[in-house]
Amino acid sequence: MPRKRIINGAAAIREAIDQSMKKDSSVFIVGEGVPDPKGVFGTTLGLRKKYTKNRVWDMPLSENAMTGTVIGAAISGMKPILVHQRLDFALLSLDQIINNAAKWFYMFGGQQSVPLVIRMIIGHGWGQGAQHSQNLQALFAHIPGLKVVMPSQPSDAKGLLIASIQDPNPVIFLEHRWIHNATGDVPKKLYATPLGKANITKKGSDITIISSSYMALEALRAAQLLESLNISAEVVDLRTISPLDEATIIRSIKKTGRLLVVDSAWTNGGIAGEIITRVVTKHMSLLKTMPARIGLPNLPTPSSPGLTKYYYPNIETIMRSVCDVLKKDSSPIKKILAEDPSLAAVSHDVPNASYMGPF
Amino acid sequence: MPRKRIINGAAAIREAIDQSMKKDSSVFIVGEGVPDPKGVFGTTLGLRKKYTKNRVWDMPLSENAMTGTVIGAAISGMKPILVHQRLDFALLSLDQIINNAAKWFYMFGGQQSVPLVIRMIIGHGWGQGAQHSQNLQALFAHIPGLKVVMPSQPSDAKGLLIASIQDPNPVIFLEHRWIHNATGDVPKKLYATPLGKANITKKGSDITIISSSYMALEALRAAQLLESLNISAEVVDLRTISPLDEATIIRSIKKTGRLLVVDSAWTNGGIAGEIITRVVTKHMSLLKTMPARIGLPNLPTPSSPGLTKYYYPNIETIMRSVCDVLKKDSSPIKKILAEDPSLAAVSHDVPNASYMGPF
Amino acid sequence: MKKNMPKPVEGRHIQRIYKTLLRIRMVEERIAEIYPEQQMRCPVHLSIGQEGIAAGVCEALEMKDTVMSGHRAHAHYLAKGGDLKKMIAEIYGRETGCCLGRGGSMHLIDLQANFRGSTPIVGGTIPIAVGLAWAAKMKNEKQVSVIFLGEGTTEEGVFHESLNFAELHKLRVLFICEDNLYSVYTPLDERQPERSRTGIAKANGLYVDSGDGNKALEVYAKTQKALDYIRSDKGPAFLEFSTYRWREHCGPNYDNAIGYRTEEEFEMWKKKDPLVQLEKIGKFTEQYKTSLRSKLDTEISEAFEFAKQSSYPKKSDINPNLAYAS
Amino acid sequence: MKKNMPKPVEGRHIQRIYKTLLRIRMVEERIAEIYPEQQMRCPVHLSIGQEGIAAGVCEALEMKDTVMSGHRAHAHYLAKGGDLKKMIAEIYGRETGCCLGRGGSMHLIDLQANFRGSTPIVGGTIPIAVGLAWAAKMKNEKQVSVIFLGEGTTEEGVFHESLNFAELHKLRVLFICEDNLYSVYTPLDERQPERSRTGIAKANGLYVDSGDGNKALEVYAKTQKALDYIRSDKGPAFLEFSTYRWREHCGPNYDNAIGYRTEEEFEMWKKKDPLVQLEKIGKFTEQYKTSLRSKLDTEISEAFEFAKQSSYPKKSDINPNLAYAS
Ligand SMILES: Cc1ncc(C[n+]2csc(CCOP(=O)(O)OP(=O)(O)O)c2C)c(N)n1
Ligand SMILES: Cc1ncc(C[n+]2csc(CCOP(=O)(O)OP(=O)(O)O)c2C)c(N)n1
Ligand SMILES: [Mg+2]
Ligand SMILES: [Mg+2]
Repeated sequence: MPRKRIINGAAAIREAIDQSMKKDSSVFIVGEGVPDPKGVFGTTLGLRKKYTKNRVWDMPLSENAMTGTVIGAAISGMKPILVHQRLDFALLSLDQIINNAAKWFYMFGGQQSVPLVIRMIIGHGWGQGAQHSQNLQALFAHIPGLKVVMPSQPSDAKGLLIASIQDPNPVIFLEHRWIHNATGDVPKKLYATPLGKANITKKGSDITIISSSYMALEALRAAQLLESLNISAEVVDLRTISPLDEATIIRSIKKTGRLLVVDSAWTNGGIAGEIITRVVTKHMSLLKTMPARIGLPNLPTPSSPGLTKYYYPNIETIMRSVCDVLKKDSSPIKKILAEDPSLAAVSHDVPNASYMGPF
Repeated sequence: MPRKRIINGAAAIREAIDQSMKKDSSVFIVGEGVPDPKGVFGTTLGLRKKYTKNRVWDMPLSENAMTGTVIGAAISGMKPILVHQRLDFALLSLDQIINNAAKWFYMFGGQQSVPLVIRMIIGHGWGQGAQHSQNLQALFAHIPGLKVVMPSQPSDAKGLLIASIQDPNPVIFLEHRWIHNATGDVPKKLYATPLGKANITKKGSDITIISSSYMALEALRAAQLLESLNISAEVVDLRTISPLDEATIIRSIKKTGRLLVVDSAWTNGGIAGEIITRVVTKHMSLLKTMPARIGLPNLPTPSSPGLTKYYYPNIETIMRSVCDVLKKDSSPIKKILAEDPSLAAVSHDVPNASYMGPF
Repeated sequence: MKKNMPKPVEGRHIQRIYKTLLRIRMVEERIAEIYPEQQMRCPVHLSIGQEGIAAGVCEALEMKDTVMSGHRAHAHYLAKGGDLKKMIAEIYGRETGCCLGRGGSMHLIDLQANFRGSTPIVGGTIPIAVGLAWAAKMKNEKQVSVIFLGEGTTEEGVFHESLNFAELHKLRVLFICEDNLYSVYTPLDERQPERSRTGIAKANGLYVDSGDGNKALEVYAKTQKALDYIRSDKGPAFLEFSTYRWREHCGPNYDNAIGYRTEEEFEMWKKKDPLVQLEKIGKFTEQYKTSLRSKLDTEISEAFEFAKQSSYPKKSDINPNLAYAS
Repeated sequence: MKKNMPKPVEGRHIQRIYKTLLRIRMVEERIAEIYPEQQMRCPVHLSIGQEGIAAGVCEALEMKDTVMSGHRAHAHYLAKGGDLKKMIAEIYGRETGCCLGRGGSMHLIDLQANFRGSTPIVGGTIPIAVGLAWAAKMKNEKQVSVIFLGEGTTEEGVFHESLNFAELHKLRVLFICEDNLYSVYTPLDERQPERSRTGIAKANGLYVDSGDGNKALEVYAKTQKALDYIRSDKGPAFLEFSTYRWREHCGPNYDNAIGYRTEEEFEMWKKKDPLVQLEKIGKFTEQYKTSLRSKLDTEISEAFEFAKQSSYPKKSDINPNLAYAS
């Protein structure tokens, strides 16, 4: 067996960009702070030096126009990557994303595709508050013409980003801040992980947990811990929320007969509802019990750690929900969590114990 | 019984604004073309003359800034009504709507509410195409802090708009172009129809059809025609899609055991999925058959009447879906429709036979 | 000779500009005439009265230069050499249209002619046109990207963001602003203070100029000067030309009667008809004019015939997979 | 005496500006000092080095005038008279904070002081501040609405839309732009061409002026002149002041070492410390300075103590109903 190469999500993303730029001279990257010393959480470090100013661009604080300019570049045969350090900033550019990028291909009769990747950082932690932490994947997934990718594992972050760059369509690539810190084995070579294919990260037979991005990591941990309660949960990491991999979802539910969807966004009108609806409008009889969903309470994100503690779903919430769906006693959960050494030290509002703020 | 006063939706909306401005001097209205001779499809005609320039404003083509300015006016104790002749234009202002209007109240500790109504025209017809006809209610309904209203009947258009103006929160008031042309009995006095309460426009026992805005009118027509097939459909007109009137929905399904949701938007990630999810995650056992939904195909809106004919759901689509859910033979539908004189003459892409384009 | 006076425009350019202008006029008048048949089932924004700008600007362009536009795009599309048949078929919603019938009048495109697209969200194509120039710079290509916009469009933030970015990287962008005094029915004084839009572009560092949009030769000459500047990589340019829309904002009719502008104002502008002005300067013979008109008439009739004979797109075009390239 | 030279600032204003400036400096230095304790668990954008602008501008304001700001708002909040305890408690995420702990450092508000709110979406509060002035006009109120913004923020379209609208209706808006050369770590030359932002505001018709933001008295004097103009309803004004942020964009540390700017540049600006410059002009006695510092020190300690003693908000604050007013 080859030696494993353990790197974190940020390094994996950096590598995906680096290798894509190396391979294809039409790829370029632009965003506020892309060439700066912090390099967008480390994901763009060193790129300007390697690929020069002509392919690695900083930009004015003009989200809407810059989205238009990369569309213009994309229909000129380039493959732009546009980066927003927070999804929230991209709300200024929804006109260009929804009215133009998503529709250009169809509305002009399929003559010009828009091979564009827009990376947006989502997530939570460290008191970012209402305007710096939104998880608006549902909004993008509702728009025909866009693809929406939400990786969890570093290896997927790399492979899916490469696939997104190669895809001829506009792809919204959502990176939860905490997947930048997650580590895993990442192959060194350039490889594309196909969009639209979910990944079963843990096999199980009692319940299907569907999730994506950082919540897929939490779901996996929860599922592992549930083993000690003799619960066998299957974890489906969606990877892409548009298009959805309905086949994998249905196959899993056929096996388990139970469904919990875990999302990082507001529950109301979120992607979890879409998944549940796809199941019940086509295969309701597969379900032995009522499906369930977990997401954020329908409330703007507060800043105080005293509040975020109760705002974000976590391993415990997921475990409890699984028990609810299975009508199992959830009282042992507290103890299981208390005894797990890996969960101790870390505060709920940081990705790991070494995190010091303030971004 | 008092004599009926039959007016159309546009006149009802105009009256709601007029009476609100008369009653409350803090109400003002602004939008591109508000004081012009067409008066936003007739809904603002004559207002400037009556209430002067200081309360009836035209505006620059600056959707984002103007949304900010009305937020500023709202936190100054005014009650602004901002109008967009197409929802599509409001995509330029989603930053202000989502980041500021929706969150201001909670994120500043509940000190300042934002009593703001943003009217947006949605709809279809006459080759408007991809950028002039979007029905993005799901997008707004996903955002905590916003209310989303979608009237169908003229009397509701009036009552709900008055309630929206009086509401201390930002309300997205979506007017399907064709409800402007729909006529009905509208009381003359000023009255508020409470937000968040659905309306059962037809009682029935076999199936619940949930809908809103123009599709609620279509659903009602479909339900009436289905009587001749001995199908008794109950039609729930949501009126408000955020907050949703879950109680009325559940009460109806308790009675019928079957559910069809009809929406005017893209199916994927649409509000129909949210409604179905609310039902199946809490009351799945009420359903005797699989729930169903109707919406637009997940595709940008084409312009050609040769295509829109197949793009938009209509009375026939709804009738067929009902038959599907009930596992009834749908073959008589063609004949029923062919024989209905009210459906003859009108082309599918205009609200009525007198419509001449080009807006 | 007055200082800075542009050198006189050569005859062959005058003739070509005239042809272009007349052709646009005749096409749009035909649209207006036939629109009431209700077979062009989409909004149409005619540029009758404003064609001098499209004709003058595009005469100064090279084939490789690109053009983009907004809702009022017929003139720009035709002046850049867009296919007439495909445009009319598009307005008729037919499968032979330039967008296969998916776009209608507000979405025109002809890649052969380097007319790279027009869309009706005000300001929406401005940054895209800037992006074309940015990509050209990255690829070391030399074409100029022209974007047509109305004076109302300069109220959109994205216009200002685009000026900044185009100047920042000295991109080969030519902004052409057509000031027809109105945005729909709203006059300038409800939308903008006393400000000159050229002043704003200039404050951003752009080359600016302005002129009479109803004098097509002036437009041509000023565009040429701006193009010289742009082609020497000194940076983008912004030109504004005053003009007037004769018919209603959207649709085929005259609408002076509805009250947002006066009949006098309209008549005043009509006297400045860019076509008539050019005919005077061109001193074309009656015979030339008649034969040109008749040739164009035939071409236009054929285009309408082509459109009407074409089929509607097939039902299979309503297929979610078509939203994505593969 | 030189023409146009502003009349000398009176002593009591100098003293008040000094107090304000020193207080902001000491508060922010305390934040920087204690931040590593990791009890202020939210991003903080310190304005150390830039306080002269906040202090100078706000001294010229009346109580009824309103102020809004963006991500770097501590100085503006304090200079306008925002409650110190509530600000520190907010940064600590406590229920006694000015937003009940829901906002953190990037959301400050004190309605008593007419500090009407700050939010961290760049440019987001600009049109809201314009809206305050618009509402004032509709209600025939006379206060001025001040909006603080960074030079980077002028790249956002909404800034330009706001200039246009404010001038269109001659609203009582004062735009204060703090030019500290950077947006996060990005220098101006990657974001803007050679352009003066005052030039852009002027092209929109606004009263404009610019000056040295590290000279608080100059800021005060220029603000007064601009306010005279605004208060006579001639229209809005845009002032730009140059300055420099000493510490990292976000957070408590110095960051010259990371490579986006030089130590020399930093040292050069540090020599222009607005506090030191004002101390020289004010010729305050050592005794006065010491006693003021000690008074402020006590006040600040009390504020931090207050914050630390306060409780976190209750779990019941996570309630979807709270998203709506009733
Ligand atoms: C973002 C946006 N806002 C509003 C509209 C509605 N609209 C269509 S054309 C138009 C007028 C634009 O005025 P101008 O730029 O001067 O062009 P003109 O019509 O005069 O040629 C408006 C407001 C739109 N299409 N897009
Ligand atoms: C719309 C938006 N884009 C980007 C950001 C990220 N951001 C936060 S502060 C900042 C710098 C703004 O620069 P400037 O206006 O000069 O203010 P300064 O930080 O220098 O005081 C940026 C880019 C943001 N908060 N909002
Ligand atoms: Mg115009
Ligand atoms: Mg700055």
